[in-house]
Amino acid sequence: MTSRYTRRELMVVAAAREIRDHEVVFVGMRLPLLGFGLAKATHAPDAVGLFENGVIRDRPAEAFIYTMGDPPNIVGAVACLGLLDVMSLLQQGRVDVGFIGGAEVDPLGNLNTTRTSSSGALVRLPGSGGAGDIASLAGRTVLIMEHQPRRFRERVDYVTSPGHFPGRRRGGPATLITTLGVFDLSSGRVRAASLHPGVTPQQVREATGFPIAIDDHTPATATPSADELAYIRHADPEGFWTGDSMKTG
Amino acid sequence: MTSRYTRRELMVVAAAREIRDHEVVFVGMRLPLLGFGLAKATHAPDAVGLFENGVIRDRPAEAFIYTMGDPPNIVGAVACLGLLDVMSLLQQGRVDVGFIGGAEVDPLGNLNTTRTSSSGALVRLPGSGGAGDIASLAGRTVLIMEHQPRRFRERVDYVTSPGHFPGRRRGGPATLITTLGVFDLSSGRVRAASLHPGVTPQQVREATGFPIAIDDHTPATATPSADELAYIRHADPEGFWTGDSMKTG
Amino acid sequence: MSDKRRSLREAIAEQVHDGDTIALGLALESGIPFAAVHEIIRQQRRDLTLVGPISDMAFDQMIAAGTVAKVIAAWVGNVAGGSGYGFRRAYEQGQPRRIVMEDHSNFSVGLALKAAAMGLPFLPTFTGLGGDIVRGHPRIRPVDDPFGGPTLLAVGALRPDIAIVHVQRADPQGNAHLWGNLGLTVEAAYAARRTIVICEEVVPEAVIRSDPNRTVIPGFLVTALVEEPGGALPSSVQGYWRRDFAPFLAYHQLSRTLDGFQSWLREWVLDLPDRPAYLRHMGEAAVERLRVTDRRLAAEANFAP
Amino acid sequence: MSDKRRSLREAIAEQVHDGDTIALGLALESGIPFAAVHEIIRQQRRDLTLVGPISDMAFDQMIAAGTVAKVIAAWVGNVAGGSGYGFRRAYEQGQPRRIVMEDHSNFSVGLALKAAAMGLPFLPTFTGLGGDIVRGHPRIRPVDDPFGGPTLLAVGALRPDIAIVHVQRADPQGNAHLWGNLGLTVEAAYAARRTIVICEEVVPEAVIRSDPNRTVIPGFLVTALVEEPGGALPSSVQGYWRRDFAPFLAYHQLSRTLDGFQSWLREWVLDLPDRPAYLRHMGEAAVERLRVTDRRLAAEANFAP
Repeated sequence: MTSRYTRRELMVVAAAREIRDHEVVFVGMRLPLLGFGLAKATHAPDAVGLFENGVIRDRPAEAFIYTMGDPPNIVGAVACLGLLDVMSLLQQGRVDVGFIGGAEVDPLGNLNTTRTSSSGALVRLPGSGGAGDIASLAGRTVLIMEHQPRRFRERVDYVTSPGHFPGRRRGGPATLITTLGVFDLSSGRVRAASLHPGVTPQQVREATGFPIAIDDHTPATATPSADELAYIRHADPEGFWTGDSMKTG
Repeated sequence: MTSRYTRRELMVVAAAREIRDHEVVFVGMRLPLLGFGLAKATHAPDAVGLFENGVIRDRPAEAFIYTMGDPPNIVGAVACLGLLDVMSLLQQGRVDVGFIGGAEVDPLGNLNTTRTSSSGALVRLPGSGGAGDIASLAGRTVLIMEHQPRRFRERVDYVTSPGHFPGRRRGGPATLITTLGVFDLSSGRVRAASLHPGVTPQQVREATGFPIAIDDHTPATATPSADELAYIRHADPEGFWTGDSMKTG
Repeated sequence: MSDKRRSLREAIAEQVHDGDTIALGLALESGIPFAAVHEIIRQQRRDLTLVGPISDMAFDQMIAAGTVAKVIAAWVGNVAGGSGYGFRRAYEQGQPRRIVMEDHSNFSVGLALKAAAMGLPFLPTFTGLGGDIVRGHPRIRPVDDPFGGPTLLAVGALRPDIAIVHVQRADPQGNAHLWGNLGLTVEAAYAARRTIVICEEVVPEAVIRSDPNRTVIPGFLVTALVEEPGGALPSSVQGYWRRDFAPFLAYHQLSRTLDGFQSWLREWVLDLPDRPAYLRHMGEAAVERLRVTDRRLAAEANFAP
Repeated sequence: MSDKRRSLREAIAEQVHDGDTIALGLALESGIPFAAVHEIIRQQRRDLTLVGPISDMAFDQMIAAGTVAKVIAAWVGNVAGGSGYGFRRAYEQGQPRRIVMEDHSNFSVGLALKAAAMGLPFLPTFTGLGGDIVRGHPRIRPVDDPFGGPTLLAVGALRPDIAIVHVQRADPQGNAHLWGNLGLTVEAAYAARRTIVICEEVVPEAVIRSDPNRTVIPGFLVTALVEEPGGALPSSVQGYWRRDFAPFLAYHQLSRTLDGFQSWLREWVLDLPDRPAYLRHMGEAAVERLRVTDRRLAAEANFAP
């Protein structure tokens, strides 16, 4: 039996499944951080996590953290280096997979977190942070997005985190995890790998600002096990990141 | 009155006088290290010393050290960084003066510590270490040499540590301290600034493998004060570096 | 040795000038020198260029206060809330003034500082290729690999006039111990013409010299030393202060409007003379809730020769 | 987590192969992994390329023992005595075999390792301009400054097959604490395809995690961990072992002749199975004279959140 879960809990489980054992993971905050912890607790006990501020951990922080710089994220770290040290390891090819998100995505997996005029007026977004570096240099990237038409665009206004492009040295977007499904980007096209339980192809097409391949046999995203949910709710007890009005399943 | 002293003690005093207060000094071992300590103890209390292994000190080690890596050189250091950190500060122009020595020198202040055939057969020397970096990047360099004809050559066989050359960005040899005298190299020519007490211009010319300007009014190198000798003998009690058969003065 | 201690007011007055390029917020979310940020606003500096990786709320406050002409950063906003409304108003509407934005990634802004720290005109990198950040970038140009490999990008050196860093402790000459997050603190201190070190406590030199590997900034690079406990709040300082989340969220709400920002500015900056007054305004109970009293000490390291 | 502990014999047998490029002696005069050097000689590796800044006596021993085809270094000799006679015989007379020398300065060999550590084909520098080291150098070429400044030198990346480093302590996964001299230890461990960490003691992971800023090599870069107390003797290890000067001077004297070297080699390497036997051969009194028993502890650093 599976207990009730939120879309975001489902996304955390999908994120965790993108991490293989012994991999070196460039970890973001929020859902990817929970996904890393879940992977460590289940199928990837020997995965190692890097944070762009220089922290290297082989297990999640003991306490809930709101930012990667929070003191509990330093306590119990295996190393606390400089930003350029972890970026050097990333550029060297020592990082297998990195997680990034954005305000807009296009079919090539380009992410925009810099500026957009999609809603008419110019809106300035915070910028790249480390996302552009992870997109450029990681062995592969996993994108995590809210699935909304204005965010899924034929071409993003600004490529903050490059997706697939001719002459890319390494990596590129492998998987896109959204509030509606999991999509394969590895071919440079967006192909539905699974839709979350209760989500129809029609819903996805309406929520996507570009044509998207969803074949009829697209499976449903595997639902969280009781153990997976138990881990997530232990790690995010208030549902700060995984809370969601839309209960499903 | 001045007590008896050795040529090397005289050279240490001359080295110390090359260091001005508040300067950042790239310190070598042996005589320059003693010179740094003497300068700190006398006219340059705020000088700071960098070592190529990454150690930064604002006073000499408490115990006698044979190499800059000896544990007493770390104890009481203000910082112990990486080799590239101190080299970066050197390349940035944060180092005012550096001390280097060599097996051979020429009138441009080029030093050779790599290989020579001066004595006929090829002789391989240890190499640059950090000397080539100090010669290239310090604000000015002070050279310390045994004054012998085979070491003072019209042109060195190999330029390990570059002296004056066209297009030099910064610095270059300022002073040459030898067992016979102190010489000004700042003009790109060798001019006697002082001869050690009892040394004649004739002796110097015979010991120098190239023409050298020694004007008749060249003063005698200032002799060590009792306090200076006291410091040196405290720092090098066995005369490991400053011992010398030829007593003078 | 010369004693570099100054009050924060003196240090900012002496060392931060209109038009200066200032690096701060270098350890990312922790150790942000908010006390210095507020003092710079009180002293009404103008036309500053701000440099940092992710600035959290500090850059937004300085921009909204009208002190900033240009920002060189990878991310400008409020980590707790996302958007920085002061930054957006300046960038989108020129309120209170137009600002120029030089966009970077964390790696590229770090390499710009590192190049200056190494005394180089540039450092090469592969980051950013294929994206828009590097397209037409004033500080990033293609560079060939002289060994015949693929073309890289050269990130030009960025030398701040001044770096302002917050550390746990330093001796009177400014030899500084920092632990926990480092971020780009070291690179910026090496690169900058002047460095203000703000510390939780000034300690006897013997404390610093007992652990020279912990000295991330040698004193000869430091031009002023300020003892200002709690000077980084509401950001955290490992072993000294927890992160105070409420002010980040409160600022995020208030700063949605210019009026809201002005009321925040009056209450927390303009109407307070200095950081001790800021801490009193927080209230002793609030301050004590944030002060770290537990001890999780680093394992012994013996330096005996 | 996987336990990476091996005996030194196993680690060398598994990870060091004929023809490998090996970086060692990276902290300069301290922490030289002599136990590993002697084990490599005992296991008769051949055609090695040695990489390091100033190698002190270690490179000379490996060269004289015939294990080395090429040396990439800034200085090869014996810091106590000057010339390395084994190096000279090989370079000048091809005894016991010819070696190729790639001369560097400390900075340029460091930049070569740093470039590989950063995943770059080269790093630019101004060091060496006007000198003979860089003239016709296989790894150093001119590079233009794309921002219009003067031409620099590009030092090409050097990626060792293996780095061998000696540290004070590490946990079973190889997360390594090192203090005192660092030299190029970090750059080499990042750059190398494989890294053997040799430590004075394997400690519980809690010890390492209590001070993550002291972890200079994260365990995921470490391919083998060897607990070998005294494995760096006669070089020093801060807080554990003093430098033993006599063996450097004795080797300097003996190695003047090939016979002298052979007698040294038999006595201190070939006739001893391992490092514990080496320490026994030194004699307990000699070993105890070198062991650091005083304590000069690093000042407390509190990591409590």
